This record gives sequence, structure tokens and C-alpha cells, in this order.
Amino acid sequence: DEGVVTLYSADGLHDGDPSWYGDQFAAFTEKTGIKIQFVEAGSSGVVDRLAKEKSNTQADVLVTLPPFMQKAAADGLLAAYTPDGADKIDARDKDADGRYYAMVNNYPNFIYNTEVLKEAPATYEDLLDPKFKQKLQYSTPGQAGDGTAMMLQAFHAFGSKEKGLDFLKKLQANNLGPSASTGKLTALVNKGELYVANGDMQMNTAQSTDNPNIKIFFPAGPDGKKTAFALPYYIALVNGGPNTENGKKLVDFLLSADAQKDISSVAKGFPVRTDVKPDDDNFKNLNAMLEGVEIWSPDWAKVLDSLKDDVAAYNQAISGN
Amino acid sequence: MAEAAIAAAPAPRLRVDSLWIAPPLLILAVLFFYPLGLIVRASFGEDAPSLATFEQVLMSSRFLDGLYHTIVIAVSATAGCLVLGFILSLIIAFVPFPGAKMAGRLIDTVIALPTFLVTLAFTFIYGSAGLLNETLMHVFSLDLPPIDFLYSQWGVILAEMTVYTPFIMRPLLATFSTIDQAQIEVASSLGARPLRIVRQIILPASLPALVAGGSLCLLLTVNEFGIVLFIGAKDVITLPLLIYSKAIQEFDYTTACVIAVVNVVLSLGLYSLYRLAIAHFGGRRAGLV
Amino acid sequence: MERTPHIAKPFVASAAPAASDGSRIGFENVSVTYGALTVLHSFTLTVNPGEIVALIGPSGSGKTTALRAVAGFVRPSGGRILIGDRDVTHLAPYDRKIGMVVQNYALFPHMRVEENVAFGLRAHGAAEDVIKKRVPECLAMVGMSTYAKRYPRELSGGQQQRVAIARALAPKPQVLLLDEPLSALDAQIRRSMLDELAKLHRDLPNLTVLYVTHDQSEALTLANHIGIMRDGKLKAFGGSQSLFRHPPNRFAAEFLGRANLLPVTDVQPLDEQMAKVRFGDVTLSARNHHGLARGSDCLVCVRPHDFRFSRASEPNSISGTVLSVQWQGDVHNITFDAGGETVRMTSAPMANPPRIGEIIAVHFDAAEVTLVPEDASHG
Amino acid sequence: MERTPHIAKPFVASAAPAASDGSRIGFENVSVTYGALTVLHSFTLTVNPGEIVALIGPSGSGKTTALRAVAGFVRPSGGRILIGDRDVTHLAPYDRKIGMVVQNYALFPHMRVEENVAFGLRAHGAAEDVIKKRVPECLAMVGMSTYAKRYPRELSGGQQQRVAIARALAPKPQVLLLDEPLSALDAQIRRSMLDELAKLHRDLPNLTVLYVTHDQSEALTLANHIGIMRDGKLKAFGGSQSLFRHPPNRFAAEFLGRANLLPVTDVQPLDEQMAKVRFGDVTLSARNHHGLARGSDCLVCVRPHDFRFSRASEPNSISGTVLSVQWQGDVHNITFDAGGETVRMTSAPMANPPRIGEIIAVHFDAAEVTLVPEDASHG
Amino acid sequence: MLVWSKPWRIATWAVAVPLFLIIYGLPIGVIVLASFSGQWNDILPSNMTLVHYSKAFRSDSFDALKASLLTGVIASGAALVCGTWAALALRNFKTMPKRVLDLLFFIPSAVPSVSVGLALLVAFSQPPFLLNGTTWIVLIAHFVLISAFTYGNVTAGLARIPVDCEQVAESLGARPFYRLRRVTLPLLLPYLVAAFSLSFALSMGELGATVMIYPPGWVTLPVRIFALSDRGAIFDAATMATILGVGTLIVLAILSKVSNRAAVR
Ligand SMILES: Nc1ncnc2c1ncn2[C@@H]1O[C@H](COP(=O)(O)OP(=O)(O)OP(=O)(O)O)[C@@H](O)[C@H]1O
Ligand SMILES: Nc1ncnc2c1ncn2[C@@H]1O[C@H](COP(=O)(O)OP(=O)(O)OP(=O)(O)O)[C@@H](O)[C@H]1O
Ligand SMILES: [Mg+2]
Ligand SMILES: [Mg+2]
Repeated sequence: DEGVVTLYSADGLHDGDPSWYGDQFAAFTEKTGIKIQFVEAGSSGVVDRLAKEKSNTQADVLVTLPPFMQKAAADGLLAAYTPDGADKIDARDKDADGRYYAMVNNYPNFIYNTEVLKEAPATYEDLLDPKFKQKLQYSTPGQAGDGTAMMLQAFHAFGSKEKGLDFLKKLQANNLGPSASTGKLTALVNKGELYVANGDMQMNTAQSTDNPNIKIFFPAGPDGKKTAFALPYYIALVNGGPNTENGKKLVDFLLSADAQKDISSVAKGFPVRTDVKPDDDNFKNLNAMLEGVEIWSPDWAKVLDSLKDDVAAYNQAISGN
Repeated sequence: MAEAAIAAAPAPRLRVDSLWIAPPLLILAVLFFYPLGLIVRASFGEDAPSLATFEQVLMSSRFLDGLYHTIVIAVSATAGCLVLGFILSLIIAFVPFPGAKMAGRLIDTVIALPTFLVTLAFTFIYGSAGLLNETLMHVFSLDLPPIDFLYSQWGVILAEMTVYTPFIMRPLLATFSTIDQAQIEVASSLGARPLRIVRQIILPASLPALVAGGSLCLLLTVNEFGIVLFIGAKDVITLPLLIYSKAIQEFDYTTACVIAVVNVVLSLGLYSLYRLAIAHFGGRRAGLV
Repeated sequence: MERTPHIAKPFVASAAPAASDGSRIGFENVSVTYGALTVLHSFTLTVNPGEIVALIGPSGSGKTTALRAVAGFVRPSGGRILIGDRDVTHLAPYDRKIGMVVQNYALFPHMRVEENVAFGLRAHGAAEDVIKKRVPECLAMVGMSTYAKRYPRELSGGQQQRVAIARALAPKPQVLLLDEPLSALDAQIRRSMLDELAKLHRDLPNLTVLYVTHDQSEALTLANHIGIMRDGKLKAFGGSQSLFRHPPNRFAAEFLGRANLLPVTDVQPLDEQMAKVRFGDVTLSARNHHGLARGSDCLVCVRPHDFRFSRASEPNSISGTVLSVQWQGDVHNITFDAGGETVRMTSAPMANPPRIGEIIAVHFDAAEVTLVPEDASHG
Repeated sequence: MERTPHIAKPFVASAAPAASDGSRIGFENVSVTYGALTVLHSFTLTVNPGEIVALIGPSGSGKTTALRAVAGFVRPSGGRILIGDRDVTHLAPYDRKIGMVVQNYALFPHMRVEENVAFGLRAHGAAEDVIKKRVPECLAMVGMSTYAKRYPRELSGGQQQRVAIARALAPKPQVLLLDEPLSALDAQIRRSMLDELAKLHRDLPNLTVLYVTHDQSEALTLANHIGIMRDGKLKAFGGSQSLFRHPPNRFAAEFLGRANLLPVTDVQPLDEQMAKVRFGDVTLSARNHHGLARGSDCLVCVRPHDFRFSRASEPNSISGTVLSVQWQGDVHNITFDAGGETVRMTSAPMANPPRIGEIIAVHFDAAEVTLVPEDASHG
Repeated sequence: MLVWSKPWRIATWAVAVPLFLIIYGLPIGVIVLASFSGQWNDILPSNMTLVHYSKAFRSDSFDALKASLLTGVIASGAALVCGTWAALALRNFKTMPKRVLDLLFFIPSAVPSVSVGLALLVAFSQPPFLLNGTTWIVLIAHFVLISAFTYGNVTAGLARIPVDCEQVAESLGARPFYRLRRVTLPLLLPYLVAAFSLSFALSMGELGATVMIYPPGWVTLPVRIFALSDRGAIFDAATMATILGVGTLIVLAILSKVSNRAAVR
């Protein structure tokens, strides 16, 4: 199996036609002659699978979201590696020990149906309005990555876990029900089945051609500030993969300036290299949406530590009604 | 001498014949019971075996909630499947209408659709902005969607019924094709109307199929995961869903294994109860159970 | 009305008060097809109320099919079926108020014997105490009382058949359709069942029975009329005695009672009743029941038991060479060759039966034999 | 060896060269139980190679069970079953090299008629051209050639039975077990099937047949020996003629040939053969075949056809009042009361049968009737 | 024939057909309709289009269909053999051992697919059986998940085939294997077809375990459909689902031809 490399990736970058992965894989194979074997699953699913396969590792490269990449690193599933151009990536976008690097940047957000709502709900409090009863849904923390992100965002916006949970508890009155998938909510919002749902910028932007009725927004917290945090796709070299050398080549390739410059136009996300400054419309559009939004950085190690308890607390909170 | 031969001879014959069970049992042992064993072992914790996790899980209200919903959904869905499947198969087999065969096959195809797609289709049909509600709201000029059961337990049950009814129908149709027509004829000449014939002739004859289909249905609905996950019914959590979120989302493999073990025990418990019930209602008479 | 203790009043309440002819069975030009195959051709037959009619005929001649048409199990492709004055052609079986025993019994395998017998009563909504009384009655009638708790699979063939009969009789139908109901029974039980049927018939004078059998003595014992079928058609029909004595055609003569049919020529009617004919170079006399014309050719129908050993000089005497002699308990069967025809005769058991090859002379009573027209129906 | 064209050499190669007694059937104290119920009690019987033995007996007496034990469908709970010299008690049915026709035919529903018949040949690994030849032969034998392509469900009852017979005969078994194989057939086909069986037996002199029937004339026609069963026991066994003429006990006399058993007293042997007895106040003479002791009480066995009308003064004459007269085609059945006993007689059809209530006198030939010991077996 | 009169028969249909249409016609119809939709924001979809199909045919969906079909056929076939074998072998047992063994063969369907997936992944990623990352593990998972169905169906069928036929076959010299092939199995055929159809359809739709263990290069249709629908591309997902349904329907139609020939009525 000289000419292959296996990539386990959280879903999202293979979407659409053309897709960023599709393009880059073709280019990589053309350049190196190495074929890419690709397995896609949920952001936690890929890490879980990697862990279960530890004694017979199949993957060479892992792509997933926080906090699951941090989890993989903590479990010793990743190998430290310094790819070409690692210096062009901001410190906050890479692991201090060099085990993982951000590859595509992204931010969790909300969407609303532009047909039904004249304008986006301005604040989190607005979402508690009875008119959203059964018309609002967000993916469930603990079941979907974006759902967990939404919980973290609530904690941050309301200043503490208690207040954040309190808000979610109130929001439960309007919530249609749990959802393991964030992506499917977009279609429901577009159709008018829902008025508001959560999402992330990369995905929602990619979906907007097929779902013309949706629009991204960031509600303001009680302090009146709109905030968001970075939820990047990280890339990492797997510890003890069958084709580690090829894996290194793939990491290098996906972080190369050539690959990065297409991210905003094809994958609809943000490139992570400081030296890549795309000039396509989408890049401008994405940046415009983030205007006025304060970006904060979670402490992923802490998040990871308390995740189990937080999810339990969340479930406790919403089952109160 | 003769007695001795009689006493001794059947025994070896039986033992040799019994060996035929070995190959499938062996296959199942390697492919299934070995992995299952690992789960059971994992449920006792990673290092020193302990029942701590069991205690913790069994006490948690979330688990009890899940247990309750699992049972309610499985039992109602299975009952629904049995009734619906029996009625539909009866009609296809005994009152065939043009296209009945095709209908039967189409029903089978529903199994092949991944369960989440059925739920998606349900959203399009029964959702608040779905086919049915929109139409009703349009026709009766209503403001609020009148049909609102999809995101509840009932939505899950209806979806499971849709998906699993074929599991009842298939063996039933096979059985119906082997029922001696003369029995039905004689019964009707004795004055029995269709309903009585169904109750007293067809139903007893189809008991093995109902036992088989119903058992499978029950086990499937206890263990159904896709439909519950994708419908996202509010406040409805089931054990398989718990396993999923524990194992995959929270990386709590031990707890997941504990729930899995409980889930297996629950499945088999319900299964045995079902079998007992069938036996009570006459399966034993027909020499089935 | 006098009744034996175990024949209670029929509980089956007819919607209309049973007219005396409420139980007539009528076939009017009934045709039945299976796919492309027609197995009943324009079949017409009436069974009068209170009558027993036996249907006989070779295997595959359509007897079962005719019964199934009355029961409503097959839909005729043409013609009408009447029960009483009702056209039941399109009525469901359960509305026809019949009792039926089918050829392979079709007991309900999951019900005990007593439940099988009670089935018809329950279907008619009989009260539980009526059932409690009637079921043991019926089981006693067929000698199966001790088997009430068995399942059909635990019974012997004859026992199953008897349960099937009890099941059909239990609801006291006005119309009884029996398809070889005694075929699995030995002579003794068969006789006692025949007695029961005859008694039943005496007690329920309006009971109409259509009875398929392959046993001609059963047919002759029980039936008022006999219909002989062949290839889906009714070939002969008549009162049992007259059909046996004066078969209308060759097939009927051969099938019922296995008659010898000797080809004869030159019919010479003597009076209204009798005629002379020529068989080879002997002259025979016989009844001319069908009024055959002078000079025509025909067959003379002589039953095997009509022959007596005789001196060659007696009238109505023929002689021939013995071909076979077979002892059958209560009879000797003898075949001999008379002028190229193989003739069968039976006689009471003899101490010294004739030997094969011996030449014997036999005669018959002219009043006992009938002239039968030659027909093309038999190849 | 002479063969008719359609009886080819048996292709079934026996593992050991067939000894002349390779086809003997032996029951040695065979008991069979179903659950707690014993339906065959220490049953012992031998069918010699080349013999036809008929098993008769009331419904439920264990005839089918005995056959099933030979076939290997039930395991005896005690005793041994031999075929030839082999103890087959624990052998699987397929190793027993038998042919069997079961009571309900059990045709394979998923196979056409011809495939059903070919089944046994194929199972024995016969070559395709042998099968091509043999199957039509067998179908022709039972008159079912035109139905080769039908499925069993498309056949009438009698047609199914004939296919079952053809299927059993096709592989030319050495041992043939027939369970009421002709019960669904009319007299004509039944006779021709009996002829075929007799022919088959002539052509395959080693063919051993165990034949269950409820038709005594069938048994008497075909069988060398007859066994009479009752309640799972063999009550009588013997050559057909001798069993009929000299039944060893009351049950055998009544069951086979429906004999009249008149209770008589005071046996007075006349010579080796004959004895005088008293019946009421008349003296009768009869054969003392069982050597009954002087002065004992016993029964005199008179077949219904042994009676002749007589003047009252003739020897061996009794008189009585006519109770019933029944015409049955080739016979008249008459019952009369003689000194409190109901006596049955048959006679050739009469133009003027006696009327009910009339007093008749009948006599019988002393050489034809036998004294039978009184036994307790019949309630 | 059960309902003898025409009016009643029509009445029965009048109940059955709508029931059927509501329960099965609608969901299938909606999915098919969605596969042709550009947008579906009203009662009925708008912008009918074939673009999803052209997309589907351009992408590697045929590899996925092939993977699904192969997995379905192989796993169901293996399960059929194994289940039939077990059901037949179990006929030699009585009372207690029979009940215990019967239960053993049902247990696989007592485990949620997620647990099966996890268990297999754990078990077959460590010695002595290293199967993760191969197609085998998918086949095994499907086999395990459906084996109880074939077993259950065949057992039900065995309870109904007439003993007489088997006994007569034996008396005609059919040894066990020959009898099995020519009598028992043909009589079982309706049940075998039922079992195979069910497990095949089930395998075609299996997701819970597959998504956890599938190796690169063996992406089944449900996994692809899941990926699509999870990211909100429902029309594309519906298109793939329609392809999946049609593929299954074709296989089932062929099977029912077999079963029709076997049906004994
Ligand atoms: N499976 C069974 N379980 C219990 N009893 C049975 C079973 N099979 C047969 N019997 C009983 O065994 C007895 C003998 O049955 P068998 O079938 O041998 O009778 P048979 O002589 O063939 O009668 P027939 O002439 O009516 O066919 C009957 O009383 C019957 O009820
Ligand atoms: N389902 C069927 N399909 C085709 N042909 C059939 C079907 N049922 C019966 N037949 C044919 O119809 C003819 C008449 O059958 P029927 O059962 O009425 O005969 P039968 O007179 O009762 O004969 P038996 O005395 O043998 O029972 C037979 O030749 C038979 O082969
Ligand atoms: Mg018939
Ligand atoms: Mg019997």
C-alpha cells in the first residue's frame, strides 16, 4: 500500500459539487501519485473510531473539530509534526505541542427564515418570544458538534454556566425537539417548518444556494454584545498510521497556500494561513457578516474536561419542564 | 438384549444429529458473542471489575426515563405493526385487488430506505409546514397547524410502525400461501363469516409467523435508534440513543456498555414476555412454542 | 313428530320459515371451469326436498366439483344454482345453510375434536348450553365420544373422517353435501354410519342430501335417485332401482353394477314389454324397456349375478369357456368367453367351482335383463 | 422369467445381493406409544417374501401405525422390526428400501405429477433415461398419463391417490406398504388397479406387500394371508380362505364377512370334522374345525350368503320373522328374528322378496359353517 | 377467497387502499417527489428539476449502489444459509436445550445497531482478528444484524410444513440431504424468500453500525445519503434514496418471481 493515504475526516468539507476536498484530493493525487482513502463521519465519531482502532490503526491523517481534536491529542492518538508553512499559522490556531493545526476556520451562528421574519432576532432573549414556539430548533449539545458549540456560546454570552443553562431551559419551551444533525435544520428553516435554527458559517454559506430563504445572524447577549468563537477544522497526523510519510505529504498539501486560497470560494470557510488573502466575493461576504461580532477563544482543554458534566447539566436543565 | 439395544441406540443418533448445530453456533460465537462479551466485560469498568457504573447508571433519572420510553415505544409500535401487518396481509392474500402484489413489494422497499429518510418524509407530510397541515390550513383557513403529533412519542411510534410492518407481513404472506383452502371453505360452509374465519382458522394458522414477525419487530423497536434520533421527538429518549450519545459524544465507553448490557437484558425480557403471552393465547396448543 | 333422543329440534333458524321445498337443490346448466379447463358442462340436476341423491362416476368426472359449486366454493362460469327457491349462485357459502364433508376432511388442525364439531354451532351463534348438549350427541353418533379432547393429528384416518361427519351434522343443516364421507371406514362402521344417516333422514324429513360416493352399494342402499357422471356431464339419472334395472345407456350399465353388455342384433318386439334378439346363433329374449325398433342392433344388459348354471337346452341360455375363477368370500367371480365376448358372472360360493378351460352353460331370466341402445359415448 | 413389456428389471441395486428372503417383513413384539398412549401392543407378525398380507380391522385399531413402524416413521418403544434378515428397528426410512402409499397420499405439492413419480427414482440415483422410460410406464399403469404435467392441487381425490400409487411403485421396491391405497377410487378403477397389483406381483415374485384396507373383498381378492387387528393387537391371522371359512374367534368372524354367530349349546362331535349342536329346540350340524369339546357351549358361524330359503322340514333349517328387506343392486339383504337372535342373510335379487313380518324358513349346508369358541374379547 | 360478495370486497378495498396509500404511498411519494424538486416551500414543490439525478449520476453514487447491493446480497445470503442451517439443526432438539438455543439465535437482534457497530469495531481492531478497515467488517456487521431474521422466518416456516411429505420422501429412499434439497427446502421456499427479502432490504438501509465501521472505498448508499441529509442536502439525499429504493425493488421483484413459482395454493 505504498501509494495510498487514509484520511478520517469530520463531515463538511466534501459537500457540494465541486467540493474543496474533491478538488484538493484530485490535485494531490496528480501531484504525488498517492491515492486518498477517505472516511467521513461526525466530528466525535471519527475520533471515537480512531480510539477503538488503536491497536490496528488505519488512519494516517485526522480532520475534526474542537474539542474532539483536543480529545484525540490527549488520548495520544496524534503524532507531533511540523508541516511546511506551519509558521504561517497563528499560534491560537495550532497546538502548542505541534500535534494539530487549524485547516479551515469557521464560526457557529444562527439562521432565520427571511420569508417569515422581516428581520433577524436581535438578542438571545428575543428567541424566547412565544411566536417561536415549535418554530425554533437547535442541534442537541452532546449529540452534534454545533449543538455543543451553541451551548458553549450560551455559557459565554450569559456570563456563566448557570445563567447559560437557565436561558436554555427557558428556550426549551420553544424548542421543537432534539436534533442530532445541524445541517438538516437548514432545510427546515428554508421551508418555513422552522423560523430559527443554529448552524455554522461555513456550512450555512455553502447551503445558501440551495436554500435561498435563510440568512445568518448573531444574536446579542444580555450585555448587548454579539460574540462568537472560532470552531476550526483541525488537521493532524495520526500516531502509528500505516502510511505516515504519505500522511505528512497530505497535511503539507492541505495547508499549502495553493490549497488554502480556494477555501473561501469553494469550501465557504476561512483560510487559516496568514499569507493567504483571497479576494473572492464570498470571502468579503463572510468577513462582512462577522463585522461587529466579538471573537472569543474557549479553553478547549477545560471544555473537554467538563464536557460530560456540562452535557449532563444541560439534559438536567431542559428535562425540568 | 433387545431392550438394551433400544435403550442404547437412539442416544448416539441424537448426539450426531445435534452436532449439526455446531457450525452456525460457532459462526455466531466468533462474529457476535465474542464482541458482545467484550462489551459485557467493558461494562464492569476498565481496570478492576466493579459494579459501580451499573449502580450509577441504574439510578440516574435519564436512564429510567429512557427505559420507560423504550418500553412504551417498543410495545406500542409492535402492537401497531402486528395489527396493521395482519390486516394488510389479509387483504393482499385473501381479498387481492389489482396491484396488490406490487403494493406488497413497495411495502418491502420501505425497509430498505434508511430510517432517517422515512422521518424526513414524515416531516414533509406531517410537519407543521408539511403537506397535510398546509393543505388543511389552506382548506379550512386555519392559523395553526391542526396536526401536531410528529415530534412526540406518537410520531416515533407511527414511523416505527411504517418501517417495521413489513417484518410482520412477509412471513404472514408466506404462511397464508400455505393455508389449506379447504379449511376455509369448510368453515364458511358451516356458516362462519369472514371475521370468524380470520379469528378461528387463519389467525391460529398464522401464529408461528406472528410469533416470528412479532418477536423480531419487538426486538427491532426496542433497539431502534435511527428513527428516534432523526425525528428528534421532544423529551423522548431511548436506551439506544443514550448508548449513542454516551459512547460517541461523551466518550464514556463504560457507561455505554452498561446501558448496552441493560438494553440486551431488556430486549430479551420483553421477548420472553411476548413469547409467554403468545403461548398463553394458544400457541402451545398448536405445538408452536 | 317423533324423535330419537339425540336428534333435537334444528336450531338453525331459517330467515324465512322453512317452506317444505326450502331445501331443494337445483343445478341449471351449471358450467365450471378451472383456467382453460371446463370440468362441468351445462350440468342440470334437481334434488327434491327430503331426497337423497347419490352422484357416482369415475375418478375425475366432476363429482367433487359439482358439490363445491353447491357449497359456493367455486363460482360457475355459467348457469344457476338454486337452494329452495333462492338463486344462490352468487351467495357466500356461509349464507347457504349447508353442511359439507369434503374429501380430505379438512379438519381444523389447531382445534380439539369437540371444538371442531362445535365450530358450526358457534358460527351460527348457538347458546353455550345447546353446544354442550349437541356436541357429545354428534360425537356419539359417529362413535367418537372418547376422542373429544384429541387434536386431529392424533387421530387415525377413519377417526378423522368421522369427526368431519359429526362437524357437518352438528348444526343440523337442511342441505347436506357429502363427498365420499365413508371412504376411510371399514364395512362395520360404514354400515352403522349409513344407518345413522338413514335414521337422521327419517327424523328430519326435509333434509336433502347430495352424496358423492364411489361405492355403488352405498349409493343403492341410501339414495332415492342416482346420478352417473362422466367427463363433467350427467350421463344418466333416475331412481336407484330403475337405473340399475334399466340402464339408459352402455356407460350407465357398465358403471353401475358392472353389467355384461352382449352385442345383439335384429330386435323383434314381442309385446309392449319384451323382445327377441339374436346373439350369434342363439335367440334370447329380454325386456325392451327403451322401446327399441324392430330389426335394430343393440346390447343386452345382463348383470353378473343374473346368470345361473343351466343345461344348454334351457331358454335364454348361452355357453362359453371359463377364463378365470376368483373366490371373494361371499361370492365366486367367474369370467368366460362366449362367442368372443368376455362375460362376467358371480355365483354364491361353490364347493366345486368350474375350472379354467371348462365349458359351462348359463341362462338368465328374461324379465331381469334389459335391452340397451348402442351409443357412441364409450370408446 | 417372463415379463410384461412395462415391467423392467428392478434397478434398485441392493447392497447385498437380494437373497430370496430379502424382502420378508417381521414384527417381533413391536409396541408403539404416542405419549402415554400405547397404540400397538406387542405386535408380532411375519410377512413372507413374495406374499401379500392384508391388515384389516376397525378404524383406529392400529393398522396405519403398524405400517408406519415398518416404514420407520415411528420408533417402536419395544420389540424389533425386521426386513429380510436385517434388524431395521433403528434404521432410517431411506435405508429400508420400501415403497409406501400413505392414507392421505402426501403428494409433494411443489412438484408436477411426473416429478412426484420420478422422485424415488431420482433419490436412488437412477439414470435420466431410465426415469424417462419408467415414469410414463407407471403413470400409464394407474391411468394418469394425461395428467403428467399437472400439480397435485389440480387433481381430483382419486387422481391424487393414483399418483401416490405410481410414485410408490416407480422405484420397484422389494417391500410395498399400502395404506388404503384404493379408498378414493370407484369400483371400476379399483378393479383395474387390483389387477395391476396382481400382475405386478406375478412379475416380481419377490415383492412383499403389506396392505391395509377396510374393504374385505379387496383383502380376500388380493391377499395370501389376512391379519385382523383390534385395539392395537393382532386378533386373528391366517390364510384368506381359511380365515374366512373358519374364523378362530367371534371378532374375526364378525369383522371379516359379517358372519351371524348363533349361540348354540351342547356340542356333540360326530367325527373328526363335524359336530351336532342345539340351537333353541332345533338341532344343527356344523364343522368342528377348532375341535370343541363335547357338551360345551359355543357359536355357530353362518355367513349371510350361506342361507337358502327352504321348507321348514329340511335339515339344518331355522325359521324366523322378517325384520327388514333391503335391495342392494346385486343382492337382497334380509334380516330376520330367529329365537331372539337377529340374523342377516343375503340372496340373489328376487322378483318377490319376502315382506316384513312374514315368517320364513332358511337352511344352510353343514359343511359351509363352522363352530367358533365363545370368547370374552367382544363386549 | 375469503370475502365472497362483490360489494363487501369493494368495501374492503375502499378501506385498504387509502390505508395503504396514507401509510406507504405518501412517504414514498414524498421522497420521490423531493428528488425532482428544486425548492419545496409550499404544499407542493416548485422548480421541478432533474439536476439532482444528473449530479447523482456524475458522482460516485454507483460505487455506493454497488457496495450496498453486494453487501446486501452477500450478508443476506450468508445469513440465509446460517439461519436455515440453524433452524434445521434445531429440529433435532427438544424442550429446554431447544429453547436456550432458540434464544441464542435471537440475541443478535436484541442489541442496538450502535452497540453492534461499537462491539465489532472494538473486537476486530485487536488481535486475534484484525478486520477493521476491510470490507469484511461491514459484511460481518450486516450479517450479525440480520441473522436473527432469517432464523426466525425459517423456524416459522418449518413449523408449518407437513411432516407426511418428508416421511414419504424418506420412504422413497431420499437420504437426508436429498430430502432436504428436493422436499424440505422447496416447501420452505416461500419462507426463505421472505427471509431473504427482509434481510436484504434491511441491509440495504442499514446505517447505525455501518457508519461506524465502514472502510474507505466501501461507502454504502445509506452512508452517503446520511452524509447528504446531515448536511441539509435533502433533495440530493432523496434522489439517492430513490435510487436505493429502485435498486431494492428490482431485486425484490426478481425474488418474488421465484417465490410465485414456489407458492403452493
Ligand atoms: N399422533 C398420535 N397421537 C396420539 N394418538 C394417535 C396418534 N396417531 C394415532 N393415534 C391413535 O392411535 C390409534 C391407532 O391409529 P392408526 O392410525 O394406526 O389407526 P388405523 O387402524 O390406521 O385406523 P383407520 O382405519 O381409521 O385409518 C388410534 O386410536 C389413534 O387415535
Ligand atoms: N384446481 C384445479 N385445476 C385444474 N383442474 C382441476 C382442479 N381441480 C380439479 N380439476 C380437474 O377437474 C376434474 C374433476 O375433478 P373432481 O375433483 O370434480 O373429480 P371427482 O369426480 O371428484 O373425482 P374423484 O372421484 O377422483 O374425487 C378432474 O379431472 C381434475 O383433474
Ligand atoms: Mg372427488
Ligand atoms: Mg389408518
